[in-house]
Amino acid sequence: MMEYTDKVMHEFQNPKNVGEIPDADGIGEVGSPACGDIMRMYLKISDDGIVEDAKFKTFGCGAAIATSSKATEMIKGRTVEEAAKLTNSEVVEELDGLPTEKIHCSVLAAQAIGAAIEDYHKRKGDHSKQQ
Amino acid sequence: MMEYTDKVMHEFQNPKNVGEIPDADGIGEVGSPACGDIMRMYLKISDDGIVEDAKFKTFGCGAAIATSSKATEMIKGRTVEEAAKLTNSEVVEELDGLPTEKIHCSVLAAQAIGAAIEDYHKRKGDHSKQQ
Amino acid sequence: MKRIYLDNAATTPVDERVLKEMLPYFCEKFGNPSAVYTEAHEAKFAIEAARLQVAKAINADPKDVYFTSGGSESDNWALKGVAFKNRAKGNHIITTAIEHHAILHTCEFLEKEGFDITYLPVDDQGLISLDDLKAAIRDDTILVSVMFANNEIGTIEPIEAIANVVKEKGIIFHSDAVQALGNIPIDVKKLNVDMMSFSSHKIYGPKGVGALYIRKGVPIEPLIHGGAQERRRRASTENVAGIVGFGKAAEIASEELEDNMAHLKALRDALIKGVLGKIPQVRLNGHPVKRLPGNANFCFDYIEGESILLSLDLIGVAGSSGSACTSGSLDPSHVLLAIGLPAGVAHGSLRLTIGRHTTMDEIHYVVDNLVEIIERLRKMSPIDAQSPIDDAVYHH
Amino acid sequence: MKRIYLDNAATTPVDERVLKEMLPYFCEKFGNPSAVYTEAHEAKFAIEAARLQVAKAINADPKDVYFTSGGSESDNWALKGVAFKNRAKGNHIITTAIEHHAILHTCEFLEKEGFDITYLPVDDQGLISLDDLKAAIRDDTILVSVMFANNEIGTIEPIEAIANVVKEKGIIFHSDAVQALGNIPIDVKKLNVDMMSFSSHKIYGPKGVGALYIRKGVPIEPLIHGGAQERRRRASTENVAGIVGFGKAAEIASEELEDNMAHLKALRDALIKGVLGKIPQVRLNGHPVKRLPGNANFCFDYIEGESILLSLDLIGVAGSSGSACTSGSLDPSHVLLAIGLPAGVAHGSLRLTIGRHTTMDEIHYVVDNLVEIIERLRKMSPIDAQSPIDDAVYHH
Ligand SMILES: Cc1ncc(COP(=O)(O)O)c(C=O)c1O
Ligand SMILES: Cc1ncc(COP(=O)(O)O)c(C=O)c1O
Repeated sequence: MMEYTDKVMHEFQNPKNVGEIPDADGIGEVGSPACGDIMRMYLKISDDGIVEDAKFKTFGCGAAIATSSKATEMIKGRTVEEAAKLTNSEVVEELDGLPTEKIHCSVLAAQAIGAAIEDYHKRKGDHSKQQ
Repeated sequence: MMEYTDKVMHEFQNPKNVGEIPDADGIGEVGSPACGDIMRMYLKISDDGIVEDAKFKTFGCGAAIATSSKATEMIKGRTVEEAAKLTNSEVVEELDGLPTEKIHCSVLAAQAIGAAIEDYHKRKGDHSKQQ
Repeated sequence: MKRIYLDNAATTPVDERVLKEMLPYFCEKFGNPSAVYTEAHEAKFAIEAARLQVAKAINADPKDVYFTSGGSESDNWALKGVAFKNRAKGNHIITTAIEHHAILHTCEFLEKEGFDITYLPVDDQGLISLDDLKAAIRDDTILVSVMFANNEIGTIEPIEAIANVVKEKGIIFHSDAVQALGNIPIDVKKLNVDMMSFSSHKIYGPKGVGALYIRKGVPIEPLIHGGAQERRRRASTENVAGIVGFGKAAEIASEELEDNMAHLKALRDALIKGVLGKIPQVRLNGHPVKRLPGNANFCFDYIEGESILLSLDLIGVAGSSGSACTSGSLDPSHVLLAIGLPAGVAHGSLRLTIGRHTTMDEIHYVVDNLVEIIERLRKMSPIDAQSPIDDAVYHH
Repeated sequence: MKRIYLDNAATTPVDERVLKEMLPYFCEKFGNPSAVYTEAHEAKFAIEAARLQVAKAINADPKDVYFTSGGSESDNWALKGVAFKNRAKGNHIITTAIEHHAILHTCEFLEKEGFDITYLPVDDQGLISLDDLKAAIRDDTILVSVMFANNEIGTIEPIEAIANVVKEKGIIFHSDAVQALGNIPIDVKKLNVDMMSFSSHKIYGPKGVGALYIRKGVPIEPLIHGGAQERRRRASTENVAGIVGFGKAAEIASEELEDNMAHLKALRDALIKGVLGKIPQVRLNGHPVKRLPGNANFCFDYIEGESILLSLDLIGVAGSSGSACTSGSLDPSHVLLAIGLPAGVAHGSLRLTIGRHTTMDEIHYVVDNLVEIIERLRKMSPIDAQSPIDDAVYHH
């Protein structure tokens, strides 16, 4: 089943941005251990709304870890608005694809980023951006 | 299915007593083409009741032909009474056995001899011996 | 004594090219295709490559090819799978009187389970009639199964025409193509079938592997429930080496199909001409033209089939017969009875099926020797043209 | 990198001695075992010799051994065959919550067909209770099926005691012994079972072949209807090479059973000791003593199984997991849930199964590397002893 691409395996073996950001501006968490996947996403966002840093912690399969890593890479330097638009298919594409059964694991990364951004808006009191 | 013994194959290849006896003292026939086996048995019986000659014609499988041949060999020189007692298991034994599915073919030889002896008694008017 | 093998409809030797492909999958590339690790991938890729090979040979979408343990399993699966899954829609199934036992005995089982089966008759050459089929179709008919080519008499049914009749009524159509694969062209899309059964060992592949083509969307219950293999439709750790062998065999069969057909036909026609020309009181069973290129099936009056086979075996020739004595049952071939032969005649049948390796010299040898064998056995027989015996049952 | 294969419960490589026996049956001795001619006899003899080898390995009468296409088919056949044949007597079947999917999904199918199934629970070590069994038996119970040894956690059920309870009530008893064969002694007579399933590829034989032991007199319907093979109980041209391979594998397995068990146990115990001793927050699943000699199954808290497997694969080690992500389903192993593990923990399971070819060096290599892998993955995990997360479902 696990016919991962070389890029997925590389990302799994060398994940970027693992860890926590102690003074994060937004933290998002999705999934549950019962489902076999949890992702916690930490974002550091500059005053002008740029994602300066992103870190993750993931409990999950190879696809979950690889997409967490890749997604954090992809949003760094983006504006919050652009980061919020990241879709799982963009992440999957960057990884040269995922086995069909694994697509559902890849949606978590984008969801976790969305949740972290939501948290960021909430903290800022920016209610208009809350979903 | 046809794991015949060497003796059966030898008998099938070199059947003894094939043919007819034009002035036979008794003729017996059993089986039917629908069942895949017919045996016709001809007996020549001396005045003192000894089987002097036996010949057969058989429509049937290897086991039918081999048992016809062997059975005619076995009764030659026997008294009619002894010949009538020939059982199919004796014939099968002489052939070193038959596959289980083929045992039913071997009963025909003894039956055909029985029918020929019955015919002999009938012709002699010896009704006490009729079955 | 070099043996002459003329029972290619029963089974064929594995082609050396096929065995070569299989060998690495026993001791080295033995991984479980469903697993995560490296060993698993090579096994999985090998299976998918084989699926593609089989799919190409029958012009199917590879996703519609499911591997099984052989033709019998494919037949059982097609019938029981559709029957159990579609019971709510109806319980009537139509098939023919000349199907392989894998179909007929499955139907008998389904009868016990409450299904109603119609067995279409065939004419004296083994063909079903489209009118009979149309007349048999009912509102509660859920499945029609008609074989592509008959294994005994070689008759080829008009599958495309049959499929069109069946599909027009929205009924699922299955065809047992075990004898057709590798011997006549197969295009599942053109033929318009929903399901088709295949077996590897009939086309110089290994025994114990086969396939069922299931067109996407056909509602079917698994026959072997369990693990998630074969897209969750056929459980069990895949027979990787066997599947690889079947794939290669299918590839060769379709690449060499035309040459093979020409070769088989030339030899078959020589065999039929020789036997009909040199031996009296013999008939050819099956259709004269619409027949498998490698199939010849004769009835020799007044003698029994097994004794012909044994005599042939003694001179190095392997053939088969519809005689009861070779079928493990007391009745002669249901196919020969279905084309109207009396039981007594059916017992005297001989099937010789030509294969890729058969030569014209072998055919000549067989014809010449058959003349003597038939003569010798007829001399032993109590029946002949002068004193025929009808089908009455005598003392036993 | 030399690979280290620790998934022997999933499948095993074919033993070289086994392949050697099989080879002549592909291209040369390819005859159809049911035919009349010489080629057929060698095939038939080979099958009967293999039947004897399998029978000897389990102390059965050879006539009671029926060859199938694998463990799944054997399981399907045992359950459906008895269910359909004995419906008039009753429609209740008892099995356990930890059976292989070949049993459980067959039961689900039978439920749709109107049968009533009781799934016995197991304790936290995977054992069923005889009292539960006794309480579950009803007047309309026609079949009980309890596996001999579990494929995931390795727990060995008390089959003889179970059989005695079941047989006393005159009920048919089946046991899936796919994992037991070659790993623990099997004596079908002493165990008093009516039916038992086996699979060749678990004992260094080829894939795609197995057997069902059916004690004489057990009323059972075929699963694959058709030709007269296997004493009319399992149709299809026999997989001769596969059967020959299975026979040889069974012979070797029973001849080398004691040595093999000692070897497996020594390595397994070293593995378990190493893992439990060097890695914190880990548990051993299954029974500490009543377990297969080659089976080790762990749960590592806070991490997921597939990521462990991938990490192991990258250092050359093949293992398996009950994680949903490796099972093709969304739920983690039903066996781990049945022994009471929360789903979150069950996702973090790792099964390492030792085989004939495993060495102590390999075990040490695995233990040492596993320490690092687990540490690394835990560092990535959002959960730990300080901030555990319970099984609530979050945003998705
Ligand atoms: C306990 C058990 N039963 C049945 C099976 C199915 O065997 P197979 O894959 O040969 O069909 C397996 C292995 O997959 C098993 O471990
Ligand atoms: C027409 C037909 N269907 C089904 C089968 C069964 O195939 P297998 O022996 O592979 O199960 C055969 C051959 O035996 C056949 O000729």
